Amino acid sequence: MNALISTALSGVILMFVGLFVNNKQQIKYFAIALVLIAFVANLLEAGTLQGGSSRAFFGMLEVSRFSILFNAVMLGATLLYFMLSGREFEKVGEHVADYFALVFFILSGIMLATGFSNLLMLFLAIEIISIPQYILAGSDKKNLKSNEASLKYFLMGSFSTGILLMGITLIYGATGTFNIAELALGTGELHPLTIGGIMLLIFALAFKVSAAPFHFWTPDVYDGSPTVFTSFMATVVKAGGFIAFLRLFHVSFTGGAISSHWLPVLAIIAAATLLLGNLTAVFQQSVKRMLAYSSIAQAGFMLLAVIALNETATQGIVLYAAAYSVATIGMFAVLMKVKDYTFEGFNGLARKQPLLALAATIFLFSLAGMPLTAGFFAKYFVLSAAVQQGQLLWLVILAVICAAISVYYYFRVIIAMYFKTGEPQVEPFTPAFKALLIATIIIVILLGVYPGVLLQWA
Amino acid sequence: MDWVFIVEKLALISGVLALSLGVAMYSTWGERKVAAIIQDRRGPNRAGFMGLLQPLADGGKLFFKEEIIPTNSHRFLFILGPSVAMLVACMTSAVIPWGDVLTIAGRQIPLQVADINIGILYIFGVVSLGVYGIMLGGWASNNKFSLLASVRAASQIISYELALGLSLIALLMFTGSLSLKDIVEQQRHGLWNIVYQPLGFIIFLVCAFAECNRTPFDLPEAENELNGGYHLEYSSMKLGFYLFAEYINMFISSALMASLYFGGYSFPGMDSLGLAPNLVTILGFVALFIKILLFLFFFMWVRWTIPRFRYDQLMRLGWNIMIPLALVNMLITGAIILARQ
Amino acid sequence: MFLDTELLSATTTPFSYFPIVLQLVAAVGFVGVTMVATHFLGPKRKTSDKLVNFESGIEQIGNARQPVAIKYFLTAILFVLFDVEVIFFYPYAVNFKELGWDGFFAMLMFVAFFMGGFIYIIKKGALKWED
Amino acid sequence: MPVQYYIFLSIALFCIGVMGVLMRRNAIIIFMCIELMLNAVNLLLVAFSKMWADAGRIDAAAAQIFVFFIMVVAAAEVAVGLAIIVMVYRNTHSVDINILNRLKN
Amino acid sequence: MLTVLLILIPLVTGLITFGLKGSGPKVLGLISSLASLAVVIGALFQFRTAPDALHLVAPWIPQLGAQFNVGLDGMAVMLCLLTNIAFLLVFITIYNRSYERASSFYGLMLLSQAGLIGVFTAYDAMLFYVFWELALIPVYFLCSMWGGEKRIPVTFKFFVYTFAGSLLMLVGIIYLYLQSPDRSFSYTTFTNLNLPVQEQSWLFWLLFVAFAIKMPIFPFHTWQPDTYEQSPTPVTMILSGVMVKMGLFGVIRWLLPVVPQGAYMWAEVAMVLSVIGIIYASCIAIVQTDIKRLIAYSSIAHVGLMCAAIFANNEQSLQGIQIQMFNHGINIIGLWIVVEIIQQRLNIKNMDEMGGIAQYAPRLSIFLVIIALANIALPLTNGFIGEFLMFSGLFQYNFWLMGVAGLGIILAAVYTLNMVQKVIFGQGNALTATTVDLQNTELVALSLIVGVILFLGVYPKPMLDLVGSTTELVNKVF
Repeated sequence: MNALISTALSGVILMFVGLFVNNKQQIKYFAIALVLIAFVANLLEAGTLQGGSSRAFFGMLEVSRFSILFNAVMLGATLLYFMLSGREFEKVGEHVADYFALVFFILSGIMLATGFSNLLMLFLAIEIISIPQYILAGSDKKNLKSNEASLKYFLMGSFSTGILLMGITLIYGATGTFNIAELALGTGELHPLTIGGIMLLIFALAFKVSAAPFHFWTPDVYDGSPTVFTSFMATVVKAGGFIAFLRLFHVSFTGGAISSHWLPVLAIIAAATLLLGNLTAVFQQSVKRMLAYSSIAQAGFMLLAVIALNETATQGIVLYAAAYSVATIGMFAVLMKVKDYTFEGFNGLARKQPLLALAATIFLFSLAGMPLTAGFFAKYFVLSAAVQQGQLLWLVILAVICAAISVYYYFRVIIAMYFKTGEPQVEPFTPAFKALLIATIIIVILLGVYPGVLLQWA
Repeated sequence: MDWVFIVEKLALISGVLALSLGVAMYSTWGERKVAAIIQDRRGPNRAGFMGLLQPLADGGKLFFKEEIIPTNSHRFLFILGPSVAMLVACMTSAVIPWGDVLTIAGRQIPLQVADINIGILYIFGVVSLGVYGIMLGGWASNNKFSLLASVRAASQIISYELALGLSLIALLMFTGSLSLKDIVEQQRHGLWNIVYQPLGFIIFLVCAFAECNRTPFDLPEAENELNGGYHLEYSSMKLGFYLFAEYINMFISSALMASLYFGGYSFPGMDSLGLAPNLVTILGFVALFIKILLFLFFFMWVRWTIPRFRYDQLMRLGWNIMIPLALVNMLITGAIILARQ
Repeated sequence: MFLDTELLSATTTPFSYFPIVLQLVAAVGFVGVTMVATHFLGPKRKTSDKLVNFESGIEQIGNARQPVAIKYFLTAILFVLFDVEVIFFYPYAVNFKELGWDGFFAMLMFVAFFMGGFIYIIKKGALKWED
Repeated sequence: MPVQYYIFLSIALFCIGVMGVLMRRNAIIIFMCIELMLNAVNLLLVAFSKMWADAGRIDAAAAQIFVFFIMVVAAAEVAVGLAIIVMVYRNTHSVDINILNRLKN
Repeated sequence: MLTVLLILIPLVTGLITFGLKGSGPKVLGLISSLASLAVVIGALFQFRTAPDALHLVAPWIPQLGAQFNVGLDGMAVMLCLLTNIAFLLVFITIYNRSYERASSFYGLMLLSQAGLIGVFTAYDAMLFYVFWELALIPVYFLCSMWGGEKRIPVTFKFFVYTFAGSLLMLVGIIYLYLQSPDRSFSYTTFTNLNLPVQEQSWLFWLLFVAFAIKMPIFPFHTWQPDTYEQSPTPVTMILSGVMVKMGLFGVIRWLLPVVPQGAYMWAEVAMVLSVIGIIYASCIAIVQTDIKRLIAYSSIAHVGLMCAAIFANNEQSLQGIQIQMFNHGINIIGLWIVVEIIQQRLNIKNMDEMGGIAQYAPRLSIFLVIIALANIALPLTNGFIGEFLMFSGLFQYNFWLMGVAGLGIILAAVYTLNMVQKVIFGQGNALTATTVDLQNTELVALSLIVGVILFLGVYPKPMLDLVGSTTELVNKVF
């Protein structure tokens, strides 16, 4: 609740701040302060929980330890994002405060997604997450690529919203309730409408989290959007989508009779996502596009958690969200300092900017799931959850093979940076940025060496 | 199916439509007479006594004029525009209670076409379709003036629709019903709503002017800058439809204002006259009609008194003044009602 | 749940709308007949000059259907946004007395957000016409 | 009227919307088809609400509230969507989504 | 405590080294490896007196049940000793070389040392996996940054191969973990699982592929010759001398005790693969003209023999393979040092261009001959006792298999002696005439190696004692 309210209010406040404050640096600091406030407010709520969770909005929102933890991860990632990439906001356009405000609105949608207990709230959460993104994608108004990304994202996004709504409606028609806990009770005999509804829900949510075969918008949108927003969309937002996915299925659609219907579908989607994401990423020439496809591939891994639906999976998704977000945000921060987004643009970076290269290497290690980086335990947990599930060993093996493939394209960047020679063009950066980069590296390694830091709260 | 019911409703509908058209026709006469009086002229006086046959002559002329559809225009939409405008104007009257119940041959006949529990929403719904008539006409003409006028009209109408909707909220707060019949009946047994809602009424009134494209908000037709605005290319009965629709809208908004704020068909002491119910009903209808005529006169009076607004003034009035005012009105009303409970 | 079936149990049935359908039929009939009638009644002496768009007597220049000022468009979008907010007031107003002060404060918050957006667009100059 | 009629009607509308989205190339038309989908859902929700109310569920009005929210969100989407389409139109003078393939290469 | 120190010394010095300049890295590297060697010798003594003190269990990820569980048994002590000797030798040998970006070079070397020690000491599967990868990554960077012409694709292939293998191992570990009653990764839990045969049989492959790639045995070996050829020689020494042992160690430590029945089921397949590898690699080695590739293939052959011996499943072979791990490490490092010296002097790899070096660099030639003889396991060299034990183990298992594997010995003699003949004997040429004989640091390194070769060849008992306990343990479970 606190997190939701504070992020939503922060968005409104920032919109107004933009009207009265012209100094873009100040706006950035203000936004950072607001995230901090939201972060603290969110944590403070943990102390007030009685009996594990509390409810708000007539029981339509449930705040639990888990949701608070996930919120904290998301807010923390956003904090990092603001600090690392906040200055890039200025380069996109004039309305810096509005961009920040939109990010806050997306955050409030995510806060809703972590705790919804009513399909209405799910719908609202997904939409609050989506709509600001359409704007952010198109924020570079004069750039045709940005325009196109925005339009494409908008059309695809609202289309999937329609599908989502139809799914919800069909389920309502069969069960007469929007409450996700009540839905779970009616799993004894399955109405055909329910099955249809679940399928539509899966398609819609797969759309939102860019799982294959509903992923085709992702690379174009990520590529076309201003890089600074791609960074946010590919990380925090995607994790938010997954938490909604996970929560819905975890609460409503578990159990033998019902899961036997959606499990194969979701498993195939996950397999397709893994394969397509990884194989296509191999052939990309631009690092930004590679990261877009890699985000699809990573979505495949996160889908494993959704399929597995057990204790390990929930822990895993927290860890995955954190690891993936931090590493990708960091990677994008490095990317934005390199003027040329092709792989060649990274040639010889290690000699010219050892710190940038080191940071990128660590982040890419984390994305590839190398041990001692956060990504390793993230992958470990989702794989573990999937193995635990019992029926999906083939998927796990596939995931592992895909992880090996992913090394190929992640290491292309590393190879370019360290083993090739070139004259990379790098934008200047401040000592503060340097310090933050180092801090991010430390976070990644800390989570990789000692994931208990995060898991002890889960 | 009850055939008598259908016949009864059809009769009522024809009556209402005929009334609307009749009033609209004579409003043109009234308009010219009022203008004449205000400008110290005679006004129409050739056709019949005091020019009373003038509207008939005008109507006949429109019927027999040549119909011109510019070659550049979109033919279908060009015809659709005025049709929509007229259709919408004819549809609004369906939920207005013209009077109480008449008892004929033991049948209770309410003088209202349809008593639905969302009457006000119905009116809003239908009225907001009215803008399509103007938009279609303006766009289909393929004339720069028309297009500009229609865009202006759309912008103006939707802007004032907001304030219009908001101003009614306060009224609904203490009527607790969206049915016009209920609202009128409540006023019959108590004070008229104008007593409680003076501010709301004023906002409603202003917005009604804007919605009907009446002076001082008649920018869509602003003849001296846009050559007649959105119906510049129209002739014959299509032009007539646009003009008629405007007058019908005026008539209906008058009826609406009378019903919402001035007791509709009720008048003070109507239940203590001791007359036959049917007679009371007829008296009530007369009372409503008088109120409507007064409003119509007011419309005309304003037209010949206040100059046209500039477009930015119009928009600023609508957005910056009317909307906040309506919100404030709503909050104050709410607080007072709750405090008195 | 905070809702009850009161909203649904109102007396209106689909049949209540039947007279409206009748009126629609009547109105469409009237409009249609009049349109057709005038089409046949009037004289037809068309010349190409007569069928050209009127531009104050000079020859037509270009097509009229060009993009209009973005301001109009902005107004339309703002209308859509604010109008749906207005819609929310209606159920509230109808149930206002039952909801009491709690409802009032909730609505006060809603109005605050409404005004927030409102002030924002005004400050942003979305409704500035004199530039 | 039986609820099935409403279901069939809504599903039909929904399918028309989906087909439109998949087959048309004009951004505005696609957009309208999406709106059609949403409205089909609205209709269906109201029908289901009535159905469950008749079946005695006391919270069946929730579905109608849902419709309200859909309308609001749809309005927000319309605002954003139209703005985007206008932006694209101003830059490319077209709303055909086929010409939007710069990102493919 | 000593165990942790073993890991910490290279780790910390490695990280420090990245920040050093000038001759700092090589001095620190040398100091660090000397210190490590001292510690491992200390551990050796402690292993004799109080082996339990070498174990350390600390909480790591309680949510997962993973612990920081390290310890040393006989085999591990031996391998740590090998590792530390190997690194010391490498550092000594290259002390006079200057590398571009030396700080990174030494830093990465030390990090890989830490990873290797970690692999050998981990008693927790998760920890084992982490170190397994940690040992790989620095080596990858070393090869790619300082390697030969085609280094980038070649080392990348190497990396992907091993990474894919270890990911499969990870799946296996996860599965085992989920089967464990107390949700832990600890070695004791894993060895007491007693899974059904069916599960063991596929788990075997999940784990075995990772180890097989690392060793490498046929048909997982294709990355190896290229990598050995393209890597900088110091790295090749580590790769062939120590890292190869990771795979063997993994099989003995983790595979056999954890899925004994699986191993039993597939033993023949594994052995046949190994033996095919021996013959195949030996045959290719014979026709090689590139000295580095020759040694690489020879390594495959030797490792194939060791792998076959593991699955022979008896005491002799297990003992044999363990001491052979050490000895093979020492021998092959010796060979690489010689190659490194020749290459540094002459900058050629093709043996046909060499010849007659004995005349110009007699000391070098003597060392090469001794090491080569050890490589073909002549009696009185260290290689003999190991191979003897392994063959006797294989003999007990299956005579024909032993026979075929024995063919490998003969082939080994052929190509090794052929190499010696081509390199140091025969006609000299203008190039080889310029060969400078051993210099002080090289002399130290090679003397050390030859000392070990001869000492263990004559008196292998300490080694056998050291590995006895492990053999017993494995035998008991297997």
